[in-house]
Amino acid sequence: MDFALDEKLLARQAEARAFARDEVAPGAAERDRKKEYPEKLVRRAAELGYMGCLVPEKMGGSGLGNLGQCVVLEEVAAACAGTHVTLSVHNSLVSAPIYKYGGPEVHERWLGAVGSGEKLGCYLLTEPGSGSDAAAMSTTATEDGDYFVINGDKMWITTGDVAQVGVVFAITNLDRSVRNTKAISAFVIDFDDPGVTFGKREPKLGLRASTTVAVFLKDVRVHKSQMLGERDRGFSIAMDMLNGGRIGIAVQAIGIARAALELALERSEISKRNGKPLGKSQLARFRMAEIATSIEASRLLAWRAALLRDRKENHIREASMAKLMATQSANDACRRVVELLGEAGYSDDCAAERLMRDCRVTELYEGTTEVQKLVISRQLL
Amino acid sequence: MDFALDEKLLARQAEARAFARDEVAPGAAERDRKKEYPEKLVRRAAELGYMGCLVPEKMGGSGLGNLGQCVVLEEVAAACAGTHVTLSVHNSLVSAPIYKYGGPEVHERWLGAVGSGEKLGCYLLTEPGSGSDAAAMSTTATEDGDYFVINGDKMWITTGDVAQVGVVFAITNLDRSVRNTKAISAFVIDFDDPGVTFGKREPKLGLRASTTVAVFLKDVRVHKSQMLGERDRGFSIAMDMLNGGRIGIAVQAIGIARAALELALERSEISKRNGKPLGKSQLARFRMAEIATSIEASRLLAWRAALLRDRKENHIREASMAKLMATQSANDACRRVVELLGEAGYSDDCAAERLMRDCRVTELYEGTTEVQKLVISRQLL
Amino acid sequence: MTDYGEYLGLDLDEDQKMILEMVAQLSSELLAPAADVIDRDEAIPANVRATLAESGLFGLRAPETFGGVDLDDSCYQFSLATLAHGSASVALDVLVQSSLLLEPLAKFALDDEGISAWAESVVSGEARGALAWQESSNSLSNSDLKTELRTIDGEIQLSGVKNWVLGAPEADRFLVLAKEGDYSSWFMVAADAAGVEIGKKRTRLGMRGISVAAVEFTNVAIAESNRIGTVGNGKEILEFISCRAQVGLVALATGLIAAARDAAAQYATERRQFKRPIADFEAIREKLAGAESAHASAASLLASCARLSDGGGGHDRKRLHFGMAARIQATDLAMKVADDALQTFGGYGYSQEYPVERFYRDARYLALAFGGNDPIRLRLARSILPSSDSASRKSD
Amino acid sequence: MTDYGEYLGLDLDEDQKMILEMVAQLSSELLAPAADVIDRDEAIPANVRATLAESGLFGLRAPETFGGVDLDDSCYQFSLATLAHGSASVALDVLVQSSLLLEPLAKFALDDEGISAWAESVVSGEARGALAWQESSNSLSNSDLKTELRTIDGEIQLSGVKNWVLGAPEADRFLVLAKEGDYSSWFMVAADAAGVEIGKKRTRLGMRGISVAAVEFTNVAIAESNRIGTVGNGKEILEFISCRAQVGLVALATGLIAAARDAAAQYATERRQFKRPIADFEAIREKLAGAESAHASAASLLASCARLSDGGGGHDRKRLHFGMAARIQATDLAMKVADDALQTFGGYGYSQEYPVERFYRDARYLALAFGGNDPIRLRLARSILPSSDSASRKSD
Repeated sequence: MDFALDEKLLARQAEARAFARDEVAPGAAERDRKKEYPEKLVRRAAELGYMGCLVPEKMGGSGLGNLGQCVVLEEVAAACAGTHVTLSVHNSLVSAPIYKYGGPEVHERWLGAVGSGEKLGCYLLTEPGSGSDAAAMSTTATEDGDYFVINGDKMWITTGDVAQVGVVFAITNLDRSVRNTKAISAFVIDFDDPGVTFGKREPKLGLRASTTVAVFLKDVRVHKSQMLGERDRGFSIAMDMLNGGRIGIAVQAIGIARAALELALERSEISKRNGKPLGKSQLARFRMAEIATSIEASRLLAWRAALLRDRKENHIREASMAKLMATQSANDACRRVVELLGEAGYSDDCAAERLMRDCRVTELYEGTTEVQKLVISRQLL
Repeated sequence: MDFALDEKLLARQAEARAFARDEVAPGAAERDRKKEYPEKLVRRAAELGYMGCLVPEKMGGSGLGNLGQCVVLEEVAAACAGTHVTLSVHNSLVSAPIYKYGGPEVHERWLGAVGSGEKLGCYLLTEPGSGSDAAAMSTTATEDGDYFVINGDKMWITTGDVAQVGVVFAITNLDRSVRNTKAISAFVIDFDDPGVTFGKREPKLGLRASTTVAVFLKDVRVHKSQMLGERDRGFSIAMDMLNGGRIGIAVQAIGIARAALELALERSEISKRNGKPLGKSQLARFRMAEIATSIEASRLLAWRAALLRDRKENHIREASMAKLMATQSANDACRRVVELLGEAGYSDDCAAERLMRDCRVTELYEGTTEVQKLVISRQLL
Repeated sequence: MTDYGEYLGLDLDEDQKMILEMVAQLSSELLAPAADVIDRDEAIPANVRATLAESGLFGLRAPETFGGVDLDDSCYQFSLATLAHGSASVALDVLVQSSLLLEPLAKFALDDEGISAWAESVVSGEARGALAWQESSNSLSNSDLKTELRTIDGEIQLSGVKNWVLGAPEADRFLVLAKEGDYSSWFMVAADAAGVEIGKKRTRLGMRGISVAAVEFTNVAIAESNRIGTVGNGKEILEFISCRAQVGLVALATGLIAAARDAAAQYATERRQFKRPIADFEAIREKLAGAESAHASAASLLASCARLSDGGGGHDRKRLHFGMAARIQATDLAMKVADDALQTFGGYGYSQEYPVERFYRDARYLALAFGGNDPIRLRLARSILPSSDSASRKSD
Repeated sequence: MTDYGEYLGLDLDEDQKMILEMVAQLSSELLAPAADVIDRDEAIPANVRATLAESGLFGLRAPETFGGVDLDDSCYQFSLATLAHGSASVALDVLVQSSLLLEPLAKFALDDEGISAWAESVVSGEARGALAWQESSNSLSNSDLKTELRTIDGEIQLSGVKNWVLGAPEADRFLVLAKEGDYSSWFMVAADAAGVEIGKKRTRLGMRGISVAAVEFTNVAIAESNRIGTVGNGKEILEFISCRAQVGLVALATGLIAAARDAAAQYATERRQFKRPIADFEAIREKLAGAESAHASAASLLASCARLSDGGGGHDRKRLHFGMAARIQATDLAMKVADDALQTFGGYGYSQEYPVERFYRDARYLALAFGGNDPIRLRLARSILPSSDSASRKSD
């Protein structure tokens, strides 16, 4: 048993921290205000290998693994959650299934491109009628010789309008007596393929440096070699990826909470309540102690899940526990920091209100808090 | 990084689990009812090495270390918190300082006896006027040649009336201009020394299988070789031991919470609310998922702190964080389980109410919850 | 003891003020000193009950026919809260006898002379009744009712097991809910009737002044004179009792909060640490403020519940709905305040030499009594859903 | 919109009922549809304010001299709650103008004709005022007051910086708290007076219909006619305003809770997952029940606060104390309910196409407004400590 990062990851962490501090953090408030996708930062992240964490080095990635991804992306999340989610989705939900489930053609055509970050990916699972209930999908992929023709609407797609590649889920067994969980397949598609269009950018409470759109697939023709894994077994790929995605969102929450705590600590002398600096108020100090404690507990849960995932051991419960605790406590932390900083925290005077808005989504996507409890309870009972 | 126990500790865990299940759990309800100190169990625990976790094997202990102590004593706590605290105090607060701070005479006379569990120890720090504020002590040890003469009242002493050995703190620098933090020394005393008497057993909300008494020291004469560490430096020994003690109480809370969760799971079919079994109620299931999550997060925090302690690295923050989260969430868990089980949980029908009563003390001793937040906030600000 | 008239600006007349003052005096001079003994001995001493009866407390809500004073609900509920400040067990006893038993009897069996006579003896403290409706734990509905009325050899008999019957060991009579054909009805059954067996008295975490036991009814002969209400109105009476129970729990919560708050405030002023009274520390102040804020909430909820009761007229369902909403909030607050008070005492809070550990134990009962907070939540939610969707109203 | 008369069993006369009905109609037909635009544009449109003024809302608590109707506090506060159900920003605007500005003016400057004339224009909606007391963030006390009155070259001048002044960018006049010798006093200062500079309008998380900015006063000439109240009664007026602000926050919390609850209940009935409306799931029901329970609490607290106000007479300190206790509870509940409502919407809750994210943002203001929950907690605790220990009363 050992709770410490090894030297390699410590070095990566330091590198990521510098990147986040020097390049990501400075523009975060402006990106939020202007709802601006951080194209340059994503390119820089690609150079640093943060877009190929789950792709081995020899195949074009950085081979950081799930644990390494946790370590470096926490730094990005602490600086800008919108930038983080772009990278997190790309790693956990796009490059990971392409690497893990793609055949030789897929690897040849896409793995190097996504692993190096040359191409950005998005994940097309959710539909208007299927949020927490992924099996209630209606997008279809109809076989046509060596091809499938995909039709359907996907929604809440992170970076859907800036990505070049998508991992899309569709029903390949149209026999309605077959349950969707045994009828769905996954495909990789290029976004310049004919038939892929987008809706407007969704106006969101936070995470405004990332884009969220509906993606419409109309007669999108894909070769059968673009299928990931086996036919009709896509649901289990979605479930597998969700576990990785959940760890990614736990890390996002941890990063945001850490930023909130650091902000409160940083302002503990200048910020006052009734004339008393926060740092001299026992109540304020205790609230910071609570936040620090939940951050560390959440991080241990997330890293444990990531390590199990790296080792290909079961981590369904662990991933959901990490997401449950990290996201709930991070939201508490952000709300608390807004309150601690008072009117300043409530306004554009500092990052507190942005952190609070950004953080709220972590309890909603990659499975809501309720879904995490559902998953955990199924592992208990 | 590695979150798994090694094979040796896994074997120790299995052994402890069997001991707890077969020997500790069966009498727990009765001990609670009769307020009965588990003398036989303590002897059995000694045989298994659970009283010398922090004493090396070659010196009469089992050398399990802090992490090993966490692992085996969690099992005992899950079966009977009263038995647990007796062992926890003996290990963390008595055999540990005797080993770590005792000179050759102390080692010769006491280390083997406490490490093997032949003699049971108690810890005499708290006084009527000094709870969270350990420095507000008034017991004195007046120098008299090669001897010190100790006078004072100690209170809330776990196993104070059944122990044979005590680690006692007293003021050795009587110059009142010197702060108590620089005036206290620690000594080992034998309880059959003249001048040691006890008060009545304190009636307590829970933990009734352990005894809690006041201990009165009247002209107790100890040789200067019985001093632990350096003269006037006892406060730092107390602080050091507190860190270990906090990990021990975190583990106690984790064990109790686990027992509560296991009880709820066990009764999830037979226990009903409005005619519906608990296991079929989403609300009940979700509450169990929350409990399971906080148990695992707390355990990771506790084990991390224990491992740091084993490695002699700084773990002040980590120990307090472990205790803070473990004890708060364990109390929530126990209260929740009583509520889930309804009238049955509220009565002697099952262990729920005992677990709830036992658990409550974990937020009070070895530093209250407020003290943990104080400690953590000092590490932050 | 809080002067609720002044605290909440209630418009009380002289009689109401006098009653509340009398109850406050009883609570501080009789109940508070006896509370620990009641808890330890698991019984309310006879002299305490006798004084309560002499003071008319068991008849506060009873009509004159029963020997009561038919008090308005507002004054009644704040009397209960004030009793709970002294001893939660006693307040629970008074709630059960004066409200949960005598109110339905007054409403549904006022003209029955046999009932009136017994009700009078409840008011005078000679008799005690118990409600026997619950079969599985935490049930407010009659959905899992198994106790039933059957005609065997021409005789009508009642059989079944009621669990967790509050006050069963001390009761003279049981008010029993049973299936009668497709519906349910209530029957008054004497504890010494043939076929009634009281189970083992259970030791409980708190509210120990009132015992709990199972009651088994085996072919107990039932005459029409045993019936309370009409054939098949079991659910109506159950809802009535439930509604009164919810409000009563808000009263108990209010009194317990006041007791815990006062104990904590007192201790925080006296106890010194780091050379200052601990009341100087913000972490302690936060708890005290939380207690006061909780008290304002619970008392305000209680005032609303009582105002709705006193408004009279139809709206039974609305009162029940509001009572459930109030009860969830007030009991959750009471549990939190009791926990905070214990924590304020530090290690001393764990000792049975101080009252806060009793508050902590007693308060937990409020969450599971009379339906239980979680089942009540599920039911309350149903009642606020827009009516457009009738499907989801049916389920659960 | 909730009919609070019926919901709480309030004893309302026909006039009161009529006012509440009128406000409910305004809130649902005018405010609710405009709430998103108000939030997005960071301003209340002129036509909305004009309608509010025509309906007499800015004069609800003002005396006839000011052109108001001098409404009782109970009806007033439930009107505010009802407005907050439609738009929290609008309710905050009404609270500030009709209560926090005009009430102290009526109480402390009723006979001043210049003030009356201006107050009339506030009632008619032509003018707006702003309270300028806060210097550091979250302060309800005047302990860190730096703005002061000085005599320079024989002229009395006011200098200092007020931060986070609610409504500053739109205000015609400021009610300014300043040191005057050893005490403090209030002065009315025109926004266009020489030496008054309004800082940058801040973009805020919520309550965006009302802007906030710093106001810097540099050697602003002060005549005796600027004075509100008497020399040195700054603290008395501050406490009066604070007290009214606490109650107003309870009203805003009540309305926000109702809005969030209704949105969540509606969505939970319509949205289907796993082939059922999500209202069928217990985890959703728990949230809905929590919202209803919170609403019962906040509304009951509001009724208590208003009852204490309407009771009139001395007791200012008691009303402030109760208001603080109520405010902590009601605002905490509002924040929780808004969070739960957002969560009920799942991913849709994060979209600005739905109103719940606005409720979530608006609700957070309640915790830090007018003193802030934490500082209020510390102060409230002090007021419940036994009086034996005067030392700890002094500290903090």
